[in-house]
Amino acid sequence: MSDLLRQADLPITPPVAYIHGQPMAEMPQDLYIPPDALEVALESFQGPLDLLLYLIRRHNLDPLDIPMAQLTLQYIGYIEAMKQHRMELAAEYLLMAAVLIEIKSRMLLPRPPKENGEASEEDPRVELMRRLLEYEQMKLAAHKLNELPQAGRDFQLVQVLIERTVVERLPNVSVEDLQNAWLALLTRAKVNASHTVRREELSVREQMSKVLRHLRNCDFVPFEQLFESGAGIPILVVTFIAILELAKETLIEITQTESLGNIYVRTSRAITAK
Amino acid sequence: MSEPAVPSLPNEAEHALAVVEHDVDASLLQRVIEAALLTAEEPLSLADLKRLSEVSLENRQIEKWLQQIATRYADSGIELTRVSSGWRFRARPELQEYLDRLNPQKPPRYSRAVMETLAIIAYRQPVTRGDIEEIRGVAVSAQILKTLEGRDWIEVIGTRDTPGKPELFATTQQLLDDLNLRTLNELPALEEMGSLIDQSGQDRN
Amino acid sequence: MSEPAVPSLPNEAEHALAVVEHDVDASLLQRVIEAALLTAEEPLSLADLKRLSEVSLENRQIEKWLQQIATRYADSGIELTRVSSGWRFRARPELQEYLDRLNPQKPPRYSRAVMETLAIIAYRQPVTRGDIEEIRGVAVSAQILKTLEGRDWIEVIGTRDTPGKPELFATTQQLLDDLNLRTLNELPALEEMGSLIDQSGQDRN
Repeated sequence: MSDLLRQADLPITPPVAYIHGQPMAEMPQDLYIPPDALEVALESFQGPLDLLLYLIRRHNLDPLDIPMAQLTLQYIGYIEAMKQHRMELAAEYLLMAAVLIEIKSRMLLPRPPKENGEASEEDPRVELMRRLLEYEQMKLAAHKLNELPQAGRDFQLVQVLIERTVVERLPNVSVEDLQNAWLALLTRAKVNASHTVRREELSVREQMSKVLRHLRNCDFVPFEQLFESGAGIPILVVTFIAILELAKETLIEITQTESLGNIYVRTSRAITAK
Repeated sequence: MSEPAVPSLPNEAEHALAVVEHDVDASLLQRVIEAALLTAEEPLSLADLKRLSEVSLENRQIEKWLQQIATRYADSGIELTRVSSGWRFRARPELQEYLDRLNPQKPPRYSRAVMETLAIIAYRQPVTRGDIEEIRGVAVSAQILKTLEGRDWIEVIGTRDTPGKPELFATTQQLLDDLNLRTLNELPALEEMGSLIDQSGQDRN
Repeated sequence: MSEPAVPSLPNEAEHALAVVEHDVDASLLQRVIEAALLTAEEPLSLADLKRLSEVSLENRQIEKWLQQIATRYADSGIELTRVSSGWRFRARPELQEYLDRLNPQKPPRYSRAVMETLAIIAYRQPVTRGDIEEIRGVAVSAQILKTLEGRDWIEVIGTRDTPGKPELFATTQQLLDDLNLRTLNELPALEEMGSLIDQSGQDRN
């Protein structure tokens, strides 16, 4: 990370080096580079394009009309000096030297005459110039981008707390949930084939629970009290079936002390409790 | 924000100037304090707030500003509150339900075991834990039954007269209310449900 | 905040009541929107804001409220701004020097290598690592790309259909949000390099 952050805030034309802590804005004219400056020099350039741009700008050269000889000499002077100080030269710097020499040599050679008489061979500097200008454009853009106010660095974001009151949220259950749960049971029952889901009137089951609730905490309850008066015949029938079912499941005890006498109902627990 | 009238002093002009300058600073500092409170992750103490200003401020001055800020937010969606470690803004608690719509927490769900147990009790009541275990094919933990009793959805309505006197569970009126049903009969009929999964041919009703 | 005069309607009393009720809701919703914007971690889009209300709202209505909220904060230490992914409050940048006194730690400024890489991705997207290296004339370290990806400023949006299927990088909404911009168009314009060259003799050394 420190590597990435080190060169923060460099101006567009960075100091090329720091000698004894003092920024050195320009490379010395005579190409003599103090050894301790050179180490930083390479690092303060972003690469050969950056170095070439620096040389061009420093000598007020027009990139559209680069005097190749001068530029190439300077550039090679730099990397020679770097080599003398046994610096690891990045491949890009060496490659660029080759490119420069190639361009220079092509410019020195006489141009072969074109067949139709038009001397239209592209200037070998064009591609280099294009790259230099494109790089410089991005270099400037990067600088401006870095100057834009950044959240957290140049302005703070508002974030007010939401103090969530801790309300325990209880799950909601829908009829569909219940249905799905039962479907899951059915599916499993198929696999197990051990449980029979038989058709049954749910109202009977409901009524069975009601009767048991009624009997809870009571001893004997008169049979007729288990029927809700005025509830309608269907309910009465269901209640009756429920009582029979409860008796069948030995959940209740039905007693009649004499024939045609009162019928009493109690939970079987009451019996065993005695 | 109107200041109380300034008592007249010997050099009125000079004094007026001082007041103006002071007001400019005060309004700036008040805005700085406001921004700090709105951007801080933690409550800000008076000591924190003092660090915002180059000139040293008195507690009373800062507290007065805090009062003014609080007043300005009286009609807004947030409020300035004082907590043990200092001052901070918070969303008004009564707006929480609306704000929760932005970040809906996933509604909690009951486990399959809980739902199946509830379904068995609903459809087969009254049933004992043993009955439930027989149908589900696995043990039913006490926790499951406690969960359902805690919701007041099931209750013990008696015991079965068999060894161990197992408790009989049934569903409650509360469950019907919560499911928006009048009677258990309004639950989907079992045979209808069977048809939903009967693709295997091995059907059972 | 004054409403336009209400055209008279047959049943004036009933209508007046409806307006009052509507206003109450509107004022509540406006406070909810304000609170949501002040508490949100991320900018809120119109779609987000709509989720705050049970009744469906029109964009124009919400935008009107946003304007009113923005106006109310005109004299405060914070401001409502519109960025790429929506609306959000920020402390006024001119107060930053004061707020820095509370929080001396700031996010890093990035090196030229990182910023040049970011610029190339921003202005030339979508680009591969090879494209970036071609423009910069040097290798782009994986660390640089990781740094930018870690900031959520760039992302891989696909691969180019050439040998090796190099990944294509583009900038994210997060970058625009962090720079308080709405669109890439609001990035600083690229220098016209032709004109730059004309002056280069004078103002560079």
